[in-house]
Amino acid sequence: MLEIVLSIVIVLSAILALIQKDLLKAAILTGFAGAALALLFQVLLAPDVALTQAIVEGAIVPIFIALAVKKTQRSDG
Amino acid sequence: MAQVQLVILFTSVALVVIGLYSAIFIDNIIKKIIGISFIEEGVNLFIVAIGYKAGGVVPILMPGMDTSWFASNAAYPLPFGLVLTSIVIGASTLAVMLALVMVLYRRYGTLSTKVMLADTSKREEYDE
Amino acid sequence: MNELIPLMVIVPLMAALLISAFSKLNKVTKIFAFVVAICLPLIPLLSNYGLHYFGGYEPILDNVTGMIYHPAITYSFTFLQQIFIGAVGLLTFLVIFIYLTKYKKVSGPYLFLLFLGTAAVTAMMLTDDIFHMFVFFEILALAQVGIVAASSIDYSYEMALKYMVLGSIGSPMMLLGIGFLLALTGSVNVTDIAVAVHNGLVDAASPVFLLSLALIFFGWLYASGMPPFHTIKSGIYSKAEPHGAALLQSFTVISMISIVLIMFRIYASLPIFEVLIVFFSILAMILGVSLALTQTDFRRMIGFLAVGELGFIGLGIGLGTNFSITAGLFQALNEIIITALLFIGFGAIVNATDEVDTRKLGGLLAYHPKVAIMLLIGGLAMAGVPPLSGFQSKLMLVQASLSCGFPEISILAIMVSIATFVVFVKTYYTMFLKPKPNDLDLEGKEVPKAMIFAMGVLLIIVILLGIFPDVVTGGISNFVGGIL
Amino acid sequence: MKIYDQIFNVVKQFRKLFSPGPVTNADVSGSLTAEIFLIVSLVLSAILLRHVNVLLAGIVTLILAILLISNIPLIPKFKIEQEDSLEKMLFYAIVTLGLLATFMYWGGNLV
Repeated sequence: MLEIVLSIVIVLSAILALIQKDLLKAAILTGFAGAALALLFQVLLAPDVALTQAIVEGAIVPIFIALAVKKTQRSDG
Repeated sequence: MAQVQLVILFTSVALVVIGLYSAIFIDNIIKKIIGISFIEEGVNLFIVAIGYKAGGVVPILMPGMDTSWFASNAAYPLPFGLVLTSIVIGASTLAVMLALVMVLYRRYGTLSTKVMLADTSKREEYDE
Repeated sequence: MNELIPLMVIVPLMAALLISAFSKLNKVTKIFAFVVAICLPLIPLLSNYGLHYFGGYEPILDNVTGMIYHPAITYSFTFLQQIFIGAVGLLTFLVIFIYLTKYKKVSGPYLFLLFLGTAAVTAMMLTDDIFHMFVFFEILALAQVGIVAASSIDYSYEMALKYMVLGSIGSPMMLLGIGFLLALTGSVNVTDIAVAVHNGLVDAASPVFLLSLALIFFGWLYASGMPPFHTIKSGIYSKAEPHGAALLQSFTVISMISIVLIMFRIYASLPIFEVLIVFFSILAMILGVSLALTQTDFRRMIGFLAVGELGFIGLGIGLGTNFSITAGLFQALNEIIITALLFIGFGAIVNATDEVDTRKLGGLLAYHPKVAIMLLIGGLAMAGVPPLSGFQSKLMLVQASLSCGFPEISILAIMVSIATFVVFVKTYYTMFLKPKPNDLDLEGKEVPKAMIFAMGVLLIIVILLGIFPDVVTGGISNFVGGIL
Repeated sequence: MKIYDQIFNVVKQFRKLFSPGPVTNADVSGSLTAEIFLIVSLVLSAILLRHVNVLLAGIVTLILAILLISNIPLIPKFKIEQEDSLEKMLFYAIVTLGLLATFMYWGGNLV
């Protein structure tokens, strides 16, 4: 049951990230998808992968994107 | 049960398709890069699902576990090791792409792919 | 001395890390880079053939099924690996020599990227583990992007970003294919997978197995710059510094043959595999050469020619006989050396004139006769004129396709050779023979001595391989007999 | 005379290919060579279909030859499709991926 909820969260936040007009929101939603993916890895019996995923995709990658957005422009267009 | 792996399969296919869609149809380069990184995440998810074993245990041999019981019940750890490497590679690729975008934004003042990454072979010749 | 086998990867990798850490000390960095660069071609020449198991985990015999499993990452070092790693090592040495003599103040990160790329292709060539190859393939892509972005040519950042975006579609697809293979066989060791496929443990006709071929094949297209990736590949050659481009094309050739040999060992029993390779090779030859004919930027022209020549290698491997694969691999070795010669030679012209458009050049023969003559011989070798090395490999390819019953492919190969010759003669005429335009200022600009030295070394290899091809083809033929 | 006029028009259209900047005779002859090379090599590789079916090879070769010759100049059209913009590169890469995967999954056993 948990995996179905997590899958829906991942796919929804991925789609939402791509239709945002505000790039900062897109970065946050990417982190959301990454963190949900990390939980899903935990469900799939891979705790070591889940730890790495939570740090890299859940925290570092959104920060990278947010930095890039800060250095460029925030609105899509 | 096998239902778990089916759900995972659909999720990873959805992520890959979202990524491929964004590669063609999204114009903003940062969103395009975010979308492309979803391809890599979908592939990682698929590879982790290979090692999953329904009703199994985490592949760490704790003290007091029977070895033969562990061998027949633990998940297959090789794909997990591969995905660890692959996650880090994906993050570093994304970082390099974003760094290049930051440099190019200073030159063009826009994030549109059509402007930033258009055909350059005509522009550079026969001025001056 | 099998201990030398991992050193081939470790030495450039450690050198890369040390140089980037101590790049503040200019003089020390220069001497250190030069010493390591000399070591690179020497290590494969001194090492013995053999296998190296990382961590010392020997293969395990399973008593129940009677099969052998490889738990460790295995490096196998044979004659084929020796000549290709030797060639790349020599090229790295020449490129680093050119770079060190060209600039007073060397850049640590750039040397880091050159050594990192060399380490990555060496590991790809040696390894027997498909995921290990993928990891180094990604590292190689990052190094290539760095080399392109570090050049001071206009629009190099754009080209680097385009290459990265395309790469981040191509390489996850390859990883997905590797994942399918892992799901089917439970192993990432190529020998184990090949044994499982040949013994019928994997259903070779199942759609999943075929899909894994399609995905790894797509990754291979991206790695080798076959269509649809020929535009980006020729683009990154033209946007890198000339000596960097010489190294980049050798990286492309090596990653191409190392991936295709692994694919060949796994999928050779499928007839569709050879059809796919021949189809894309013919497409690469036609598109590469016909686009090279219409270019006015001569770096771009060489880039497209390099892509077109890759088609010959693919053709040799796609025909699938011992003789044709030998011809294809021999062509790969020739292409590494000849294309490097052309890139360095045309780079010397860029250095001396600051001009890349053929329409603004002319009359260079009187000013740079040495470069002109060496470039002429290099171009003739690429087009396949006897007695140079390109002739030997192309003749072998034509014979191989005739003996396989495909005379059309022979005719096509000869036509592509002729078109290559036309491209080269046209460019050579407009650059060297046609009268000098009035506004072209050539006074006081010299070609660097190091570039002429590098071209001379490569030219000697081209002529020697043309006269004595048996030195190489015999050993390659033995290797091919082992994997067939 | 008609084919001569056609070729003359082809040469005129090459001017757009090399703009901005002058068009030299070497470039025009190179482009004409590319034109002929493209037609001949595509037709020649269509003959390879005879290993599948002789009749199919004949029909495809004839149709391809007529199509290609009646559509000259091909090189400007070809070059526009293979320029350096990321959009076109990505489009062709993903179309190739889709075709390759579809063909291999359902038709990989037909050969």
